[in-house]
Amino acid sequence: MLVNVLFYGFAVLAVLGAVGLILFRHPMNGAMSFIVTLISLAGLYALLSAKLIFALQLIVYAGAIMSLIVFIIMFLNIQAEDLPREEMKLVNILVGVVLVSPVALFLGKIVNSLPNITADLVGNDFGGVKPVGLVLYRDWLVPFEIVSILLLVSLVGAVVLAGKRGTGK
Amino acid sequence: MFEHVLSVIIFLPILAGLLLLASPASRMVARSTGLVISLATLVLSLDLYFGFKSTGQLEFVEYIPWIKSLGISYHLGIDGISLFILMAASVLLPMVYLVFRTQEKGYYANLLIVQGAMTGAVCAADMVLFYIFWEIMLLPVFFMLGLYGGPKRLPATLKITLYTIAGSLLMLAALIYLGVSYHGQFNEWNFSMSEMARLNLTGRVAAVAFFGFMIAFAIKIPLFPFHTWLPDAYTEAPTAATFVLSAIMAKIGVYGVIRFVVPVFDEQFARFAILLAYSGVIGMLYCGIAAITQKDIKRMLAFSSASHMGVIALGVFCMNVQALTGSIYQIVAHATSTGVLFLFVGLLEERSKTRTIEDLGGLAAKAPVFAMYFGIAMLASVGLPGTSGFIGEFMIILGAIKFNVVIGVLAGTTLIVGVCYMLWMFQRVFYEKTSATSENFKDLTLVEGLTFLPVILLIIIMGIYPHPFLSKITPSTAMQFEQKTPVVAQAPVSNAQISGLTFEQK
Amino acid sequence: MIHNYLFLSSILFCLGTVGVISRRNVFTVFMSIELMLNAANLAFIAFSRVHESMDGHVLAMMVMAVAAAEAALALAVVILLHKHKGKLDTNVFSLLKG
Amino acid sequence: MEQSATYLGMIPLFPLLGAVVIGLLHVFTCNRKRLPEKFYGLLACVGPVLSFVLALKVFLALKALPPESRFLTHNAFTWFSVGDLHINMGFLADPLSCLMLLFVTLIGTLIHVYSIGYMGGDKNYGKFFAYMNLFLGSMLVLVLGDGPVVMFVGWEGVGLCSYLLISYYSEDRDNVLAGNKAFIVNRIGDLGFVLGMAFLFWAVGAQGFDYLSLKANVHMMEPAIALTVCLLLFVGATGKSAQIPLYVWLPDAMAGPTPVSALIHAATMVTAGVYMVARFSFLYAHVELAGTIVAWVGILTALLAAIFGMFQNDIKKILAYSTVSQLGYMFAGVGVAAYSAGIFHVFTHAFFKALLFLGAGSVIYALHHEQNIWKMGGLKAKMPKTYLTMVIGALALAGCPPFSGFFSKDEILYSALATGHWGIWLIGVLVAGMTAYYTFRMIFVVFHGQPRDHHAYDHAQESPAVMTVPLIILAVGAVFAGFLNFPGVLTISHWLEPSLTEHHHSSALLQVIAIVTSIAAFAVGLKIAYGKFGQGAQEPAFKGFADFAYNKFYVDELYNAVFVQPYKAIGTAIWKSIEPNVTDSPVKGAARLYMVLGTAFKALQVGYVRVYAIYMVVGLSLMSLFLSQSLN
Repeated sequence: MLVNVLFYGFAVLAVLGAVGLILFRHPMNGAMSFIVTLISLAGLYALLSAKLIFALQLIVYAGAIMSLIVFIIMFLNIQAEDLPREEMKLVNILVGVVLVSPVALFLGKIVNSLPNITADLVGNDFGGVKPVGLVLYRDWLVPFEIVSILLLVSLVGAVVLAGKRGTGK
Repeated sequence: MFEHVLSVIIFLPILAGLLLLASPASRMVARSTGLVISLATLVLSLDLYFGFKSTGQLEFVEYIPWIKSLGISYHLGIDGISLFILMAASVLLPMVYLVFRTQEKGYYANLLIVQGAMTGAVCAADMVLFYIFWEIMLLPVFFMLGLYGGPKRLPATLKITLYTIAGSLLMLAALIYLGVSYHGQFNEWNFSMSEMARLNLTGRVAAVAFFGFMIAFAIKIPLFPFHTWLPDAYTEAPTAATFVLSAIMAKIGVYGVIRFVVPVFDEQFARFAILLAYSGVIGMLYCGIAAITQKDIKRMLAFSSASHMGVIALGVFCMNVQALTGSIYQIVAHATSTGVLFLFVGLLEERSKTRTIEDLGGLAAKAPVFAMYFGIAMLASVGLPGTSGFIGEFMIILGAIKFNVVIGVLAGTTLIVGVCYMLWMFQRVFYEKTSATSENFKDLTLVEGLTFLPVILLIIIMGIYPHPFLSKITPSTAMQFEQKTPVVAQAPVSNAQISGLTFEQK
Repeated sequence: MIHNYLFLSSILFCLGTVGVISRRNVFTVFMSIELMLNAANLAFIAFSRVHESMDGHVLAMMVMAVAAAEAALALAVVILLHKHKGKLDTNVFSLLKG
Repeated sequence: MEQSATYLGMIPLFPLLGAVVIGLLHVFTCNRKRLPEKFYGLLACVGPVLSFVLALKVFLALKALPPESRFLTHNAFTWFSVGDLHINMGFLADPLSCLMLLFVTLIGTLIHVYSIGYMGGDKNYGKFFAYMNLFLGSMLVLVLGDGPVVMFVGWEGVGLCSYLLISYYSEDRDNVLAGNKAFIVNRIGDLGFVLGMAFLFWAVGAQGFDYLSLKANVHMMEPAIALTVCLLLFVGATGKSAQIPLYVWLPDAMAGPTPVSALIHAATMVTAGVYMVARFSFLYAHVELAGTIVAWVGILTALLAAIFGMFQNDIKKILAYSTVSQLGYMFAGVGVAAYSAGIFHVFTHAFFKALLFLGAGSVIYALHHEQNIWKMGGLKAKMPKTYLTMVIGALALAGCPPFSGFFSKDEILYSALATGHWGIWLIGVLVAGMTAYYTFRMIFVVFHGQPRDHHAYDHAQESPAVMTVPLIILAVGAVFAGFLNFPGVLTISHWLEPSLTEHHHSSALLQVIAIVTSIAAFAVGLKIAYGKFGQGAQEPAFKGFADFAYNKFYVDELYNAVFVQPYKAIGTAIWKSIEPNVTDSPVKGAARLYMVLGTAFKALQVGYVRVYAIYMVVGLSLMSLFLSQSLN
């Protein structure tokens, strides 16, 4: 069963990437690890027959957003002493896991209570550019427009914030 | 008489007040607007009064469904009980505009709003509507006290707000409980007061809800031991706010008890009436005794007002028609006497710049008309026969004796307690030698004299010929007892047996 | 099986939460939030597959757009922070203390 | 069979209207141009005179009726009516109220005339007459009221007027304090009255709450309730008529102008209590114990007041205590169920006590408001008319036959004896002797002997006719009023019979004993007084018991310490400690609770965003834990 093998492979990679993200001290390592997660997720999207999202995940997320982050990390030229000293990192993470475990348990229970169906690949046009585009522009036009405004606003905001000259220092 | 006269009486002042607040009107304009609006309301209410047929049922009913899914409606109507509180508000409030001429715009605007809200609370026949007006009523007082009050106004404002908000929350909770129980028993939503009376409430939760209502009203009345906001608020509030609080708003608390608590919680009421009656009597004695040590004439009147309210509330708790009717009559009498006394003290303060009893003296020689008016209002307040105060007090004592002998005797002491502090004050302020501060005291002007004249005449007419007024009240009060005979009739007997004396009719 | 996708989504979401609350590095916190968004996206796509409707896809796109906007702003803030304080510690933001 | 008479309502209306008119005129002119005194004086006399004329008409109308149906009623309007309680503003004239009516209006008129002279030159002339007219109106309401509630209107009304008139010279704090005392003490009595009415109403009032209905239904009352009602009503009477323990206000009430003392505090208002007990004779006759208590309180008051009266220096105080003492006699009379004797004493007392007060007023007027008898002396020559009339009054008061006081007092003592109340009779005889003593002590000191204050003596002169004519009329009354009830003839007793519930006793032996002892007591008292003061005497220094009595046994001080001070102390305690610390504590507690909670929560607000995120997650986990339970 190629599909199952692929799923478990991507799943393990995604989890490992996420664990790496929260464990690595240097953000650069974390970012690299996170990219692994994102790419594995793209693969999972493909397994779910979401062709367009698969592409977008690779291009926008793994491509654009992560390169922006990596760019900023490098731009700031972070040295080891710039990083916060987190002596208790592992303990913190353990405490975090304990705190979050009920949430995980709860989510698991919810999932269990849902009907389980097979997730075979769907043929025809499901998840293609054209059908998704039709849904987007027919049923989701207003939210789409609002998101465009949001992007514009964040663009302006980013320029304003980052464009500020340092005050003296 | 047109159909929506009650709505007009309610919303005309509210809208005018809001408009005034929004507009950049000058003081003069604000005062004359207030005067015109309140006089218009007075004319409408007089029309209402003479059109009132005293059937005992609600009259001038307006019914418009509002929130249908919850059975809430815009339902107005008045009966003999509410009519008189409405009339007191309409008759007394125009005086404020005539007598106090130099106040801020907001002062007059708030006064208009509070007038409308109070009328609304009195006319509402739907519990939710009542609650809304009840809350609106508090806001203008809050602003008047906080903005235009005396030097210690902020703590007083805080105190009254804490108290009344706490009471309102309890009432809201109890109100929701009632709605839910109604839905449980009749499988539909309804908040109409007359429908609520059909509820059959028993058990511990009902008792808690009963106290939810009772405490909310007890705070407003105020009943001992919920009275501590009163001296501060009455003393610090500007005259008009004190007047509104004492003359009308406190009465709406009593009205609430008669309208909500008695019909809806008949069983709990019969059970706890003795407790409440003691609370009323103790409050009367407590505040009456505290009044005698006051140095500030306004604070003394505040305590006196609380003392009288204890008696008025007692009349409601005695569960017989004489006491209840007396109570309602006393509501009007008290509004005319103590309310007017507060206005007089406001005048006194405006003229002599002091309220300290020690600083005043010999006013009777300087201002005979003022002294005469003040004296008549004071005598009405101590319940002298021939003035309005006697009839109500007499009937309350009569009813209290039937309810429970101990309470009746204690209630009777109001005759003595009131006279002690009033005479003491009258002696120091109006008699004795003229003091330095009152050397240049001016008597009432012609306008002021004529403004107060109707009320002073009313005090005397209500004392000498109360029958026309009572004949409008009694059908409604008698109704209160016709429906509930089984429960109400039982309680007094058991109370009377405790004290070893019974007065059952043969 | 669809349950597996949803379990994975839950695990990733929880890992993201752990990252947010246990790390002090601004970048790591920020990327943990991105991780939570991605976990949500995975759930969207999975449910979309269950119902064979493409609304979930649209929502995933929206989330991506929001993530992009967020990234732009958050990174601008990080730059500012670094400029002013020279640090990448979330504990530097303590203006909320009364 | 009911006889309706509209003019009954007009009797009190005339003086009341007069009061309103005079009062308004005064109020609006007193600080501008004053109206002439004559105008006020004439206006003030119109009301009383008209009332007197109507009272005569009532008398004639009643006389024309057969004795058993001698009553007139008038229902002016329904006063108030709630449930079973129906009160009409109704008036009732029967022989009892007619008698009261006649002498109240007659003496009222005379005193109004007298006041025109006495109050001359006073700046509040109008106010005085307004109050006097108001008083007369209230008194007539009291007398004519057809039920206890209407009577209570008059009852409180006269109390108010008494307060206003005692405080009349209001610039002096003591006068106002005396007024306050009178009003408050009266109010204590009124509490008893109101409670008594309430009990009475719930017992038998439902069938009608006027005297005629009550009288018809009184047999339905349980004895315990009837006794309670009687005693409570009597508390009202002790307040108004100055009996133990509420007599303390009356001596202080002499602070008012002398005509006021004569009209209100001697002749009319203070006898209202006796009138009330007589009015309720149907009730008191029903419960013997109540009557006995009334009689003993009355006779003890008579004794106490007589003791005080023997050691006073102020001429008005002497008369005041003698009034209290005589009121005690009247209560002893009505207490032993001799209602007509009590009322008869009210009637004669009104004449001779008003006469004595007006005479004293005449003396005081002549001496420019000097009231101490030890500053007077030898005025016999200067003021012959006053002297003569006052001696007549004194003889009547002391019970010298054949003056009026003798007959009425003797009637009471005889009734006490006839009903077997030996103790009351003995004390009564003793008090009669003391009365003779202190009355003539006053007469001798004031009019006989040598002048003690020559300056005052030189300026003294007889008062004007407007004052002496009423004195003479009253003196005539004081002499002859007694013959109206001559022993064995009993005109007044028979006249009163339809109104009262009483039995007449006839025992010639006891009658003779009573007369002889009374005369002996008078003679002894007079002789002692003559021996001590007849030839002129100097002011004695009071020592021992006399000092104790001069200070009225320190009863005022006792009341002050037992009632007034604790009352004030409780007030202060409430205001200073209970109010801020106890009853206000919920509000303060609420405020403090919020402060404590606020401090506690402040510790949690560390300011690190991450920590807030942790709180969120904690909340989320807790919610998850809770919600997981509903899922399996």
